[in-house]
Amino acid sequence: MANTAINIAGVEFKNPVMTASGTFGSGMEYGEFVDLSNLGAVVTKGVANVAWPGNPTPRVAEVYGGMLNAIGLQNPGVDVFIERDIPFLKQFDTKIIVNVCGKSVEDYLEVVEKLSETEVDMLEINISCPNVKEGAIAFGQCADSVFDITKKIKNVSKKPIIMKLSPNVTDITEIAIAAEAAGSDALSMINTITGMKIDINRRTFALANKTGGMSGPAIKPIAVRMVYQCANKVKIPIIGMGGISCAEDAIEFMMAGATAVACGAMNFVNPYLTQEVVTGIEDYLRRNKIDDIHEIIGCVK
Amino acid sequence: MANTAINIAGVEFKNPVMTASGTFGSGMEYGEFVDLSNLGAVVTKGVANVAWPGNPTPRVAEVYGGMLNAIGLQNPGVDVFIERDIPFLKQFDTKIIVNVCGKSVEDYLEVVEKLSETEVDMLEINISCPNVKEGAIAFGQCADSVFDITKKIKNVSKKPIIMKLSPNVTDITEIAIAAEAAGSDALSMINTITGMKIDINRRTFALANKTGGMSGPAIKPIAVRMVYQCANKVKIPIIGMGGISCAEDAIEFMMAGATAVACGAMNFVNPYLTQEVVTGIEDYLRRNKIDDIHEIIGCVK
Amino acid sequence: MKRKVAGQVVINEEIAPDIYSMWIETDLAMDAKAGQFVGVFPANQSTLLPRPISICEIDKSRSQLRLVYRVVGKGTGELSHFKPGRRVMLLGVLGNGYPLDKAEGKHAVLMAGGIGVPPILQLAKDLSGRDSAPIAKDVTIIVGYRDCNTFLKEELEQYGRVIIATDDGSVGTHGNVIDAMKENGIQPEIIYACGPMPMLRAIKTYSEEAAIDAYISLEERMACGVGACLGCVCKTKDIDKHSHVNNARICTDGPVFEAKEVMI
Amino acid sequence: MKRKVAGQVVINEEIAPDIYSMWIETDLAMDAKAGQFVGVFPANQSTLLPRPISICEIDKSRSQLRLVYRVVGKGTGELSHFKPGRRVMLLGVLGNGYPLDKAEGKHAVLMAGGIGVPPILQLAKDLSGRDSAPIAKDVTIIVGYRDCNTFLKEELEQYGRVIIATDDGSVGTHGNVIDAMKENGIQPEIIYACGPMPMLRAIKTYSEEAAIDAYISLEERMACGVGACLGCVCKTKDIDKHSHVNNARICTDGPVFEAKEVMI
Repeated sequence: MANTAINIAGVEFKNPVMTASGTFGSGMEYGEFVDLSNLGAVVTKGVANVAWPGNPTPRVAEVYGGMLNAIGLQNPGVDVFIERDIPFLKQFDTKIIVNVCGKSVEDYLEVVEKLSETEVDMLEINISCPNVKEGAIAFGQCADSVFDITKKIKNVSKKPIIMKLSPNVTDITEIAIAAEAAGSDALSMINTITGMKIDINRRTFALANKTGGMSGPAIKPIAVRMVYQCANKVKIPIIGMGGISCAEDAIEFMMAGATAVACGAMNFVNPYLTQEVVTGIEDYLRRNKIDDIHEIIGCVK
Repeated sequence: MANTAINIAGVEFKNPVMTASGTFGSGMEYGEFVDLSNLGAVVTKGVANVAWPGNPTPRVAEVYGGMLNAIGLQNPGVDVFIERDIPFLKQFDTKIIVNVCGKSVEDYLEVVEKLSETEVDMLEINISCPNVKEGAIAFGQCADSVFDITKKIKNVSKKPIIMKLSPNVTDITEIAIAAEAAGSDALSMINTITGMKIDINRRTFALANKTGGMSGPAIKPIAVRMVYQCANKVKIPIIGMGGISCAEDAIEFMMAGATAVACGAMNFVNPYLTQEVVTGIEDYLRRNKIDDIHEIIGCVK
Repeated sequence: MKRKVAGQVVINEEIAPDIYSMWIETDLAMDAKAGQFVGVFPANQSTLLPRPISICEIDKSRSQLRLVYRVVGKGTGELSHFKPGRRVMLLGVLGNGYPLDKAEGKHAVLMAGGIGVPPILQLAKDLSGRDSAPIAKDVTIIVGYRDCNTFLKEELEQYGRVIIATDDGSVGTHGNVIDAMKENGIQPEIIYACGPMPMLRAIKTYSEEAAIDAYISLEERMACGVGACLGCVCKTKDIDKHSHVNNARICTDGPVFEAKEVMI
Repeated sequence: MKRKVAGQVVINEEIAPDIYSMWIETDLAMDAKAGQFVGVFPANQSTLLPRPISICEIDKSRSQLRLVYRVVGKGTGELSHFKPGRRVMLLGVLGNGYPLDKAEGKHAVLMAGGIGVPPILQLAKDLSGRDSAPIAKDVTIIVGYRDCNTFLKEELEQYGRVIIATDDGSVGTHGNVIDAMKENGIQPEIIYACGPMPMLRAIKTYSEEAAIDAYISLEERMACGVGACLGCVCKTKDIDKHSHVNNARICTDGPVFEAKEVMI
């Protein structure tokens, strides 16, 4: 069988298939559908220093080829997470990447410091959530602030870090370059794109938060473009995501330059998706007589 | 019947339904399907100072809920346009808005000066096409350059101008504000979003140009969000567009703050679309006992 | 065990204006309980997420589920055109369902309104013991409709006394289900309910004042249906077990909640 | 007059591996000519644009069009599952079609390869005068296939001499249609062709050297199909009438071009 293992910042993943933060909880719910041990990594829902209640409902809305969400990073806080979710995930033979969110630099640093003392494998730093008022996306839309927060987190983190980039920017390569320059070990992209839906009969917004983050197959071409642009500008590995609904989509991201991929909103449509992508990539490699998945990473220039 | 007439910069449109530049030629082709006299305006394909050959093929690709195009603004140049297309359009009882493109400020000014002497009603200035190497989008992604080019065009134009904005920016309201400050009479948004598609079997880009502009229902939530954001920041009218496929979509844009709307890529799917949107808006107003279309413009806050 | 499976439409017919009744053959029927729901996937790929639809009846002997739904948009509009034999993709079984044992030996009053009526049918069947031993001492069913299109009324009558309220007064009490309860002097010992939010709020208030247990089924926009996305939350009196922020997940902690536990 | 209309599938069957033949009842048949095409809209809404498919046969008496297509992706895959009676949305009739009058009194050689074979069937019928007065003096049909799956061969034989070339040599000439023409000593007075680009290039070269008129049908990714979007252009020797930049629109100026006019 072809080699599907990839390495990011010294962490070895059995395959490049991960879960996109916020679409897979901490794996408990989808553990009923897929064996988490078959995945490259579980990337958890965002965790803050304290519990966050999130936004009012409605928090989700359907759009053509995808959805909008404005969950607002509801989470139990890092202490509960460390006590409950990490032991759960450690039962499986998969890597654990914890998504970290905050409203201030101090928030991020507190979470990073606490998680540094645990058995998780990597930290994904969410500086791109469009649905919370303070912090989050504000950090991620300007190269200088990305450099600054990346540097500060890198200084305290004992785990390799992955900066998660927002697509809501003029030139995502500037942001990627800033994150790399500040020491980020990898990048994940893209977070959701800010969208809006109006219910013309009720004459109101479909989401209580007015705007929400758009995900699903509708955004895939934008995500692939951004992965391609960044992969040609930075040397650190990229975890590509945005609307992946099958192995072919995952391969498209990898050919554009992603070292790994994450399945997001489409888990909601196909709860077996992550497993099917793993198998589908293996099939593609076999059919095309490719020995090592590295042959397809960035192969389209 | 409810009033559907709207006024933009002193130009009276019988209804708010227009065509999105580049999807409707100069109206000749779709004149076989719809009576152009029933439309608020025909917005033409981009016209430059000289003929442009456009990009190599493939120039179009399908994506989920939409398409990518990289036509590259193929056009016969303003002289042929004035001689051939304007007389054609003058046969109909509709307004004529000419989309103007260029590779340098001088290119734009030359076209604007020539069109100023014709019977067209307004000029839409394309500073947001993602598919040409020089000019176009480069002008449209930075507030300062938008201010500058808008000011220069406004100085020479004898027609009201509409700056057409790119969604490929961090904060579209900054661009909108700059265009307004420089004297733009209206805004149209959004142009296409840069995307990419890779054919994993041929291991190459689906488009010869690698990237293309994404349009279709997939981008509608992003477009509605941007129209809403800008409508709450500028006073000049907005022509909203991005994936409109039915009257309900058009109404959504108007409730978000658009004074008029344009049908784009979905003309390719439903060549009767523009006419159906006109009728559908009238039906909605009647069903909801709304006397004047102005009641719905920006009614969702 | 939740799963995504292909079911097959057995029958799909309009039983009142815009209200459809669909029987689907699926082995999810073997796991289903009254008050649970399934996610029905659209065939047209313009939208992707499953539509949560409550289970109206469960026929384990035929391995069939019945869904009664109102056509409100593209998704349900499409569903209404599904013909017998057609494949339909389902996610299920979702949610907790009604706690039947709470009704033991009591006069159970089932209250439902509009498209909240369907799940009450299986519940009435179970509590009245039509298919098994009776659970409740007595079952009264109070259902509210917009008008004279009192769908499922005859079927409900097999399982208890049925009292009707209508918005337009064309049948039964002119008013809501609480009005009908009072008009008919019904004294519940336990309430089970499903329907629009104003009705549920009224039931919450009534049950708290009367100190009666009430179990209400809530609705909210959902994405995953399995508790992962945190889209469909409801404020709760106590901290929730997932995020510890008093936000229960309707899809998994619910859709049925004790009325006094939720802030609606 | 181009229009978007609903047609109805009459029959849809696999005639070779992955090659399907579909007859559709549609009044577009009344306007159709050999070498034109229709846009077939996907039913699944994940993609939206019409797929351009060439017309294989036209039956005006029954108001039916025949499309013979290869299943290559989701769109055509879905189409292959359409059952008789099913509605199919069509945009048509599109393109210019083959100029039949150019063959008057001549020995017309029809060359086609792979999924370029279908449009040649109606053309052969028209030129040979099966349904009307003969146009060409003689009709020879040279068709190339990958292998022994020589779909439409028997039908083509009704309208002229058929010569086969196959990539694998399993039937007829081992090689392409030009090889087959030479091997059989065929001397065309006019060529009509449809097929893959390398074949069309070879025909262009041959026809220019031999100073014979050749009309070739081109393919390109399309969006609108009606000449508005400028997606499907082809470089031409002379300036095009639309943009004056030597870019003809395949969907409207073509798909049939005189070989010497296009730079392929």
